[in-house]
Amino acid sequence: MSEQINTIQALNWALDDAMAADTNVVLFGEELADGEGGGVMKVTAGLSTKYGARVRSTPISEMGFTGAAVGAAVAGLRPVIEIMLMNFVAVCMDQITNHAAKLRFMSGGQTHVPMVIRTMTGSGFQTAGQHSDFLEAWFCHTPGIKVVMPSNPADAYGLLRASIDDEDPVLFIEHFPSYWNPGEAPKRGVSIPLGKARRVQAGSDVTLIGYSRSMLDIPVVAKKLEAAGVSCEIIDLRTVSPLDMETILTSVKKTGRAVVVHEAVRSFGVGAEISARIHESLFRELKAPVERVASQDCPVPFAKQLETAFLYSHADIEAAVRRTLA
Amino acid sequence: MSEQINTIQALNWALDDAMAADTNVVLFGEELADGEGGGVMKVTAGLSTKYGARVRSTPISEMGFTGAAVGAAVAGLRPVIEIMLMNFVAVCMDQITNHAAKLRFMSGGQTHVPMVIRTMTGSGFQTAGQHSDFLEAWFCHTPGIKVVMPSNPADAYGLLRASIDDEDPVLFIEHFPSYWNPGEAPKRGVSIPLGKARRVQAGSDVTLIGYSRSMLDIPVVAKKLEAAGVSCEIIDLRTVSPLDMETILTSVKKTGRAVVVHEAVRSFGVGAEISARIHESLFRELKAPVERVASQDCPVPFAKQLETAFLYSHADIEAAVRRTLA
Amino acid sequence: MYVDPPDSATLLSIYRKMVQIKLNDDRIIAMMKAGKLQMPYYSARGQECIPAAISVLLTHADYLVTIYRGIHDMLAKGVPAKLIWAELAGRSTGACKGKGGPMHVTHPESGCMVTTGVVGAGMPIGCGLALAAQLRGESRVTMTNFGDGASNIGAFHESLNLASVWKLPVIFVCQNNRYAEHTSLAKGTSIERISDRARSYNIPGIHVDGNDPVAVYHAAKVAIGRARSGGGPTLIEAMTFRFNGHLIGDPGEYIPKAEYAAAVSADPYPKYREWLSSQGHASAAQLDAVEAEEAAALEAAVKFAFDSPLTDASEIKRDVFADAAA
Amino acid sequence: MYVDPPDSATLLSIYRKMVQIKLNDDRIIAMMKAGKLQMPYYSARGQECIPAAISVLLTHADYLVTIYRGIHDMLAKGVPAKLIWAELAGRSTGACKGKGGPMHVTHPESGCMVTTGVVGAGMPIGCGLALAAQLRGESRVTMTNFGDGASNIGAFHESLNLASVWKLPVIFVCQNNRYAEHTSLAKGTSIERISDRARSYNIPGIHVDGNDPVAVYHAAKVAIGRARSGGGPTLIEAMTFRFNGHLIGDPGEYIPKAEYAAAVSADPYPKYREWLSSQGHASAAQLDAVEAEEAAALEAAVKFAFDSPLTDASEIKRDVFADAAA
Ligand SMILES: Cc1ncc(C[n+]2csc(CCOP(=O)(O)OP(=O)(O)O)c2C)c(N)n1
Ligand SMILES: Cc1ncc(C[n+]2csc(CCOP(=O)(O)OP(=O)(O)O)c2C)c(N)n1
Ligand SMILES: [Mg+2]
Ligand SMILES: [Mg+2]
Repeated sequence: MSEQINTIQALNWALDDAMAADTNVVLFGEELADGEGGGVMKVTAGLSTKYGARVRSTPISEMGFTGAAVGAAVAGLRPVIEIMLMNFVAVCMDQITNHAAKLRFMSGGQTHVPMVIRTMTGSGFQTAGQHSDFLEAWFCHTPGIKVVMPSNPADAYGLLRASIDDEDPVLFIEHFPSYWNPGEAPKRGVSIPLGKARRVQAGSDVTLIGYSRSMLDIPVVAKKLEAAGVSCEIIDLRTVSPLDMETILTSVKKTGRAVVVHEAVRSFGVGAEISARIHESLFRELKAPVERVASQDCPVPFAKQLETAFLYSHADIEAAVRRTLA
Repeated sequence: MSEQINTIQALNWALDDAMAADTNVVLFGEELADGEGGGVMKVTAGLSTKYGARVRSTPISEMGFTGAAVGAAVAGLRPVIEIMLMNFVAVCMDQITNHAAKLRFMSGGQTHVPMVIRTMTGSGFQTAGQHSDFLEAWFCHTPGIKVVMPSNPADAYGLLRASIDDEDPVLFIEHFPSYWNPGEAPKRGVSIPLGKARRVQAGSDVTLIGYSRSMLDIPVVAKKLEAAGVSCEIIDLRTVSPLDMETILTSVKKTGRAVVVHEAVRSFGVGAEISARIHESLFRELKAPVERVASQDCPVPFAKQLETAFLYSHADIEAAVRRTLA
Repeated sequence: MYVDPPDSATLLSIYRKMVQIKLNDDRIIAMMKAGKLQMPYYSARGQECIPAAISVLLTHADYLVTIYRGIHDMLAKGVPAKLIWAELAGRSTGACKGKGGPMHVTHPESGCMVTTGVVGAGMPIGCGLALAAQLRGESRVTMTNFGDGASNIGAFHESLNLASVWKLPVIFVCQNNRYAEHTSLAKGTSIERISDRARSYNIPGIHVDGNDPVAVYHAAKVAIGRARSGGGPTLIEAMTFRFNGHLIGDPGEYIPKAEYAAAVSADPYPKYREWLSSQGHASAAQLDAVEAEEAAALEAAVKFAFDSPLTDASEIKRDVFADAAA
Repeated sequence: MYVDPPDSATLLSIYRKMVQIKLNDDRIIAMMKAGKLQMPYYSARGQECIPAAISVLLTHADYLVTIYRGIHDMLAKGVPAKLIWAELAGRSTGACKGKGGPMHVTHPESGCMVTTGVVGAGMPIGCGLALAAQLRGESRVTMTNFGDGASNIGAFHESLNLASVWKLPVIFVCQNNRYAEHTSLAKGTSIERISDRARSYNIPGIHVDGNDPVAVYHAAKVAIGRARSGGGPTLIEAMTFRFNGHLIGDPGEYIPKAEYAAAVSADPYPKYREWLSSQGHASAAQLDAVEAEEAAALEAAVKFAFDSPLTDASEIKRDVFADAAA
């Protein structure tokens, strides 16, 4: 078995390598510097000691420091900022959606905003309604910003490197409940291109499409289904916006069936766009309607048993696959 | 012809009648009081003179006054606030999505937030990238808040009355470029129930689904198609979330074809959810994939010719219908 | 310290609240360590006397808005401990039926209206509760609590300005424990005394030793009196310390050892007990009795919680909207 | 007034900028009335001397962030008038190819980095531009302009705090024209002098007569000198008035007649001309020449714009991302 590391380590490597490679890369966010512990999850541990003033802890001012990242990016730096948890993007949406995402277009291409917004989220730790949401759909619906969502340590490394190198703003969404899961170590220095999905596993009966947390669940269910004679093709989107429709459609054209799985609530989520596009492109080829598996349409509840009921289950994925085969 | 009024008048009546009917109704927002002109578009003209301190102009503090509305609603008032233009919701998302939408659930039903957020938007006046966006999809993807989008003066009246009477937060999105268009006057005192779409016209070949601005365009195209022998059924959603799937599915079951039209950008928009749901429910009955007609995936440009190119055209709607018939 | 104390009965009421808060906190941490409770828990050990001293001046009719670090505030205000315990344990008898958890405990009967996990977000909401009281001519006041770090976020600014312009009966209580997560006051906050920021809004700012319940009592009395009599808002900054880090599990490496030791030696809890008895406000026997009573009450609360049934998973379908299906 | 003036050449440079701004403003309004330009236009007539006096202290290397009411700031900073005119006219030769419009004019060559239509949003961005300069050891400063109303929004607070904590080389210039849309200073702002808010951030605040170019010049000189030498940020409040309402079409009913008359009689434009000649800083002939030159330059700019081709509709596909298809 190859070297195993976790996502925290992978992200730390990516930031470290990016800062070493390009002095324009700067980091800021709450608690990021070593004096403040190197990040609440230690993702940035050691970096301020190594890179000095290029790594800064900020006041609790998401609007202020997100806007500062926009300005710094316009001036040619490559800021990588951290919004501690995804729900807090709600206090600084304006800088992200009205500014970062639009300045290239509104300036007619004279300026651009090569910044990365790292943020974390996910249910499972009973952090309840204001600390668990997946809100990627908001940003996918915002032209001018890319949305990247890795599902394992190696992808976290390669996608973060590519995001930092990208000439446009990237929202980089990490699933923190799996931060400590070990996975294959990345090859340092190698980026994974944005906008390209990864076919994780080939199969012939149905295409399972996921990203971030759902890539922890899909392979488990696929294995079970495999044993029952159902051959699953698995696609990890990696970049959620813009969508890699070529990879998706090539697969679904072959299997004739698709199930999309995400942790975000179902209604008006990313699954809807993927479903709509597949139907639009492969209406005649589909053997069954595209299925969506997602969380319940409610805020994330606190109590463990409720939190579990909120999130889709493996049984939900399996049932969806079976519906496509019926 | 019955009495004709415009949407500004209709909204003013709705607010006036609601305030007269229930002393808990209070209004605040920038420039709403008569000393400040009764609203930038005069929607609230005369109301502060009539109702005194229940109508207040605020500082430019959307986070502050939206949060104040949340608190006032928790205390039992029924605040109706105005966010001057929809893009500015980005500075106060947290109060809307993390608080207004969630407090009922997070408190286990002990409190609730009967507030209405009125806001305006729409391209056509060359207000460019930060003053024209339709962002309803963000809120549709947020459990706990309803999204209401009237398309004519009478609906504006009846839906606003119902929104104010609703026990939960409602985002009420007005299309200001058509504020001055005359339409049939509402019957004062009569609400239009939330969550129910309106079948505007019966037809047999295809179902055209729209809301807000697209209801200005759909009937024009339908008339043209009618002349060419295509019978269109038209549905005005009125409430965009929660969706009235019963009305939509009943219609599409009959016609076997559907086209959704909205001004918001196409990708990850409301049209995706409607398309996904129709396919999920009526996969075998559909004669063609559901079509989506929407704006281009870019920020709203300034120059007239670009703004026109950004928005869908009547020809786009017609072409989509013809594709479903092909 | 302890200058111009109120009557002994009041002093003893304050002590009783401090005892209750401390015992509950100790017990929650013990239960977490024993694996009986799982959650992110932000202990307020060290900050007890602030809400204890303020709350003896309030009734259940007065409103409270607090934060994730708020169980001390809730208990002081009168939220029954058993409802909090059942909430933490995810029981159907919990204040919020287990849907909110520690960061969102709500109990309108005792005036605990909103608890938020978003830094700063409670302040605008507090303005709204105060606005409701003002418009209805009620004499109740609203206390809205937050930390030192929260004084750097936009919502603080907008709220204090709005409260001043509208002369709202709200008291902003900054419990300055010198750290915001791992960030020291000096690193995130550009001014030495947060109470001095009141000047920017033309309202009174009071700086008080939060380890001195008598001083806090007097500061609160002035502010509450002003609010009740229509004099508008006040900002109170109470200097304090939190002994158990940001949340349970935080080793507190970022706190200089000497600073921590000095804070512990200034622990207001044992100091106040000693003073009460040395000054003859209460006999040792009386104080022992208070402690025994509160310990017994705590046991009853814990027993109530763990004897209650877990909230049923179907609850996730309820309380999203008023009319949600059961 | 006019105390301790700089040399005549500088005084004349300021005058030239004032002339240019005024002529451009007059002409834009005339073209709108003639139906040759269509847009929301926020005239800065009355505020000319603020950016005129500041800009003579800056070079193109210094950064500017301004707002929708910002064409005076841009011209003073050196954005070529012809690029602005072509932008307003939606031409391919416009500064932003017609994609931004008046609210988003950008021209990095002259240091005009970002123009925003969202109140307050420019301030955090200004911090970021200043941060880039600081990290790179450059001596350039960032001017970030906004209005009196903007001092009540959260972004103001977060920016000033962040700039102070990080000692950023940024100057916050509040052009206090006494109104925010239709809301008077007293109605929305809880403090008399916005410059006094600087104390909350432990930075200098300067209150200056914005009708006195010499006073503005001196205030800016101090602030710019401080920023360039690593002394950190300054807040400047320059008192002024806007004669043409909030935007063209605003009848200004909310402005007391006496206040308006007093402001017009204090119009800095004719006053400054008179003073220049009466004090012998320039002869009437010299001033006439400046006016004639600027009038001719304006004609050339207008001609350039209207002789240029309209931006092609295909431009909406470009500049969304770096790699957008042409
Ligand atoms: C808008 C927002 N940003 C960041 C956080 C993460 N966070 C939770 S508590 C906290 C520190 C708050 O410090 P302070 O206001 O001093 O309160 P204390 O925790 O010390 O009581 C932070 C940054 C949050 N909850 N909300
Ligand atoms: C966040 C936000 N809220 C509201 C508006 C609408 N709006 C545009 S200009 C303006 C008034 C701003 O006043 P001030 O800051 O004094 O600047 P001035 O226009 O007087 O130059 C308002 C409320 C906006 N653009 N952004
Ligand atoms: Mg603190
Ligand atoms: Mg102004």
